[in-house]
Amino acid sequence: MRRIYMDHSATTCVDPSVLQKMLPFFSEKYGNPNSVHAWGREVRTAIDEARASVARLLNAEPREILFTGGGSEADNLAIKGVAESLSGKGRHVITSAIEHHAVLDTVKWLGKAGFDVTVLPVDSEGRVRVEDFRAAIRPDTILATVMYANNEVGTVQPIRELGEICREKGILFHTDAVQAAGHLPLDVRDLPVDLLTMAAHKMYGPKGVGALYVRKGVRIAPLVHGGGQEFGLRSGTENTAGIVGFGAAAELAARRIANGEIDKERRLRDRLIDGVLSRIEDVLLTGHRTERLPFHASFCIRYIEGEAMLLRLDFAGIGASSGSACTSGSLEPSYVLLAMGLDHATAHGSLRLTLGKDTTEEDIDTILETLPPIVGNLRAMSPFKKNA
Amino acid sequence: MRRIYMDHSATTCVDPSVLQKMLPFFSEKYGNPNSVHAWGREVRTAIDEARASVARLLNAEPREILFTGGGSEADNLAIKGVAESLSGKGRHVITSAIEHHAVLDTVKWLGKAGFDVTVLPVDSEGRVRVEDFRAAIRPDTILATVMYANNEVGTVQPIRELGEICREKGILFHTDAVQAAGHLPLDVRDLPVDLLTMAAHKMYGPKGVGALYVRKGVRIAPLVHGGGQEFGLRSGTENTAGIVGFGAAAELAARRIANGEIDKERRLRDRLIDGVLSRIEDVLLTGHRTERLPFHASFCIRYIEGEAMLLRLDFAGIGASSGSACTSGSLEPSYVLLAMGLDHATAHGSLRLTLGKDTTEEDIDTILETLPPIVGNLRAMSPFKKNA
Amino acid sequence: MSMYNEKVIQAFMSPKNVGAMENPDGVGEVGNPRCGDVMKIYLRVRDDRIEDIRFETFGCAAAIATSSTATEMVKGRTIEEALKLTNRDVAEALGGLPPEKIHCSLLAEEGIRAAIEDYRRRRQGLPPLPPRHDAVCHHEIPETGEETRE
Amino acid sequence: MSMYNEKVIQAFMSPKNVGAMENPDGVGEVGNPRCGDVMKIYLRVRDDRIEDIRFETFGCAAAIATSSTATEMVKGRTIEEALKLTNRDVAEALGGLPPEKIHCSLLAEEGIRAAIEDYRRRRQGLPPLPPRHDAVCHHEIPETGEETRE
Ligand SMILES: Cc1ncc(COP(=O)(O)O)c(C=O)c1O
Ligand SMILES: Cc1ncc(COP(=O)(O)O)c(C=O)c1O
Repeated sequence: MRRIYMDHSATTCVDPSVLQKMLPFFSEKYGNPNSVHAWGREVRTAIDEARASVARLLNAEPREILFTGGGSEADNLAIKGVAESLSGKGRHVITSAIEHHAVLDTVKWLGKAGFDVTVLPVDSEGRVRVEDFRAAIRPDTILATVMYANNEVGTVQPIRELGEICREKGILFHTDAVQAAGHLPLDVRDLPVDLLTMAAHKMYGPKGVGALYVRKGVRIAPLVHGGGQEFGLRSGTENTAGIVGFGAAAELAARRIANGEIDKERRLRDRLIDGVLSRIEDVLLTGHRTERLPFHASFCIRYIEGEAMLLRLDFAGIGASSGSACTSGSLEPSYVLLAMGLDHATAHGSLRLTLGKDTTEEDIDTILETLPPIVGNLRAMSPFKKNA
Repeated sequence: MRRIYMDHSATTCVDPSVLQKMLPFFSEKYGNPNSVHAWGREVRTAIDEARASVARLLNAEPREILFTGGGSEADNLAIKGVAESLSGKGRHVITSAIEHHAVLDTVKWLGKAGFDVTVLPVDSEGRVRVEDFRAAIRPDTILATVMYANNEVGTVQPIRELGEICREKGILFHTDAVQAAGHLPLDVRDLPVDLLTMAAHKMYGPKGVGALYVRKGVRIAPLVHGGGQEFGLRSGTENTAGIVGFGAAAELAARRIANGEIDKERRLRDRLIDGVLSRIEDVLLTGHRTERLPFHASFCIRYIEGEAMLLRLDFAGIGASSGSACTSGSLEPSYVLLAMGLDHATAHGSLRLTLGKDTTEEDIDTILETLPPIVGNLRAMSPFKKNA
Repeated sequence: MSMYNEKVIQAFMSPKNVGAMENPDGVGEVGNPRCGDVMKIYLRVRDDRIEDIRFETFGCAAAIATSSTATEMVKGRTIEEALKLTNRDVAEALGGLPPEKIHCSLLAEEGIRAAIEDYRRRRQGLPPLPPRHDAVCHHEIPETGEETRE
Repeated sequence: MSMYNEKVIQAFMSPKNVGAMENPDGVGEVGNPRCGDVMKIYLRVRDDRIEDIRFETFGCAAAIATSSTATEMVKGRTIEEALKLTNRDVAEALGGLPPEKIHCSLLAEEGIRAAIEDYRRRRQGLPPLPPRHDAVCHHEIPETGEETRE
């Protein structure tokens, strides 16, 4: 049985070419990049190169890229870092209801630490309304943080519009681009964002390394104090191999974007979406139909519950995910789907299938063969509706 | 020319056996450990095993080990985490003058955030005086943090005595054991510490992964908010390969300690110390003669400056380090050496040679041949003294 | 999610007693679609003995597995015996459940009790028990931090 | 530490004009051992021209390299020419220095000036210039965060 991994929003494999570049930095080029001697200097050079590669992916300057211990840490650093550095100027922060927990929980933590927080609602497709955003800005607003694209429903936010409002009002704008970076073209010279979060493991790089773009001139406070690495903003001996891997992944992503592979992915995604919608009754696509990540398909399959579907798919060799309650041990269904106005029972039936660079048309067809009988079988057990 | 790396306090190579265990977790077992499907579950198991291995090295329970993005982050988490969780109880924190910046700068940051901070002096061998420590404790003291062993001078602190005082007074005790873990036997069932920091890359594991031991029942607040990984105390997709590598490094360290390899290292260290002291005039050993890390030799070579020595050694194939000003771009010499009462000029001549598991007697002898002429040559240039 | 053991997986993948029943003697419906767990139990009773039992479940793998196992455990038993079934028995029969799934076994116990109550009401000529979809979602609160998300 | 270029390394590894001088015509000593930088310059002057020059330096590789290069640059020059030497000239001759090492080239410039001043004083029968070890450590403040430690 060919196993088909369809959970690339959760994490991706390290591309073999990326791993190849990382390998020398474990047991051979193992120096501490802060050391004076040759062992250290060769590693410092490699880190500089990786920083330049990640910068290039965003059209940023190397000096504007900080490496962190992951996407969540970069989100925390951006938000707490701005809050600490600008708390004298104001104490109001804006975010959206469908942010990743790394943003939402950080903003809520600020709320407990004496900040005012506005959490904006989203429409039924998961988009923040530009008018709401504009209306939320107050004289004491220092920061707005809205994700580039949502991990559960794939919706891409109107980041340019939101960023332009921030520019106009003179407040800083952070976007969590963990799902988008490496998959959509991003150009910070053109895009009005001040801080932008990335994670290597969502773009065929290693886990445990993230990056924060901080626009030149924007001052933030560090989260991790110490030796002063990463321009004083993220202390700690650098994760050399991880950073080198991130650099290689950024180069790979830039090539893929330049080669138009996004279009290929988008076509396969649409084949999947259309196939699911046409072959299964009482299914709805979650998120925006077109303003969505090119590799992202997400649904609610009515009358059945997500985890049960995942396990059946897993036994059929297909790795999928669900915002379903049960996957997290909580009984609440996805807060993202609820924020989009779905009722609880429907939200419990969520299913996310996220494609990767190696997903083939055959994979999609296999899924389209496999999923309907699983849904049928579980619906046959459901008290709500049978014989779908 | 055989190159001799003598900077194991700065970082170590990843042992090939450790790398071997990590390798499958990049491109094959790449699932997100929080995923329900098979890709995720196999990785979750590997993380559980690594946690158990690290716990075993300390005689802790797996539940007491949190993985972080490095030693510095673990220090920050321990200190800020306790401060946030206990700020209602008191706002006084004790530390020592010779802590690593990851501790010292974090405590100083607390100082700016409304905490009172006592920074204890050390004696000429770099040890905190137990009486000073006891006298510093106040009714509102919530935390003391004193490093297990110092990175610059190798001195091991009287952690048991300090910890016992903390127990008696009912305050939490953190120790930064980044230099000690994996090199000295540590048993948290026996040792009165509540929190203990480790870093994989100082014990033949990978860079970018650290761990914090948090004694059962001790509550700390997280530094990185988000998905709730690591028992809610360190969110973010786990650095799977790094964590697996840490587990493997912990097992390697446990074996090395059990095999008595520390004694071998200590003998080589003493051969180095005795050789340097006998072959070069006007040299002093920094740190304690016996209460020091088994792999750690550090000196001040009078009348010359550290960086110049390092570069000469580097060209002779020997990787060493110095707390010297010039290595960091600052003109102040090591604050550790100054805290031990050395004058500035002497402190500028510091040289650290830290042995590794693969250091041989021949390596030591090569160093003892190489160093004296370099010192002689630089002294010949020095306005202070010639013909050493 | 903690992992399910083999028995749970087996019961989930090949559940017994699945589906609606024509003209049942008692029906119980418990759980709350808000919580992602609804279980409907159908009984056929002869001589105070559960001659046949069926379930329909909307819920996770553990909910389906416990439905299957609980119905198997009471099939052929007297009403009195069936009422003694506890959620602990069900979880034990399954070789244990992850802590955050224990509430599923509670649902199975309650479903069977509700069906029996309905059966008794019908015998007394009372109107059938209405479905109880408004139940408070009862579950073990996971220890802080046990809950992780990607 | 930023890396040194080849020229700096070369000058550091094989410095010219090293060592004390017997009976010099002028001596200048600048820097501060607290800052890890002391430079002593010895001059022999004939017909207002620097016939010979020597240095002794306590300091880092850049301090030694700039001592060597600066002394080379003024050897054989007239006093007037030597006084025109700036730290920028020295840094340029070395193909550039890492930003945090620029202060070292300043020290070389100052050392030579101090030695010339001493030479002039002696010619006027004044007592020799005392060493100036109390100099404020002057250096480029590195940009925040440029400074990292292991
Ligand atoms: C004593 C001590 N504490 C903390 C650290 C910080 O660890 P890391 O650089 O891995 O974050 C180090 C090493 O750099 C250290 O030697
Ligand atoms: C949108 C978004 N933000 C942040 C994160 C957090 O990244 P990490 O888990 O690498 O810390 C993720 C993924 O988990 C994500 O999808």
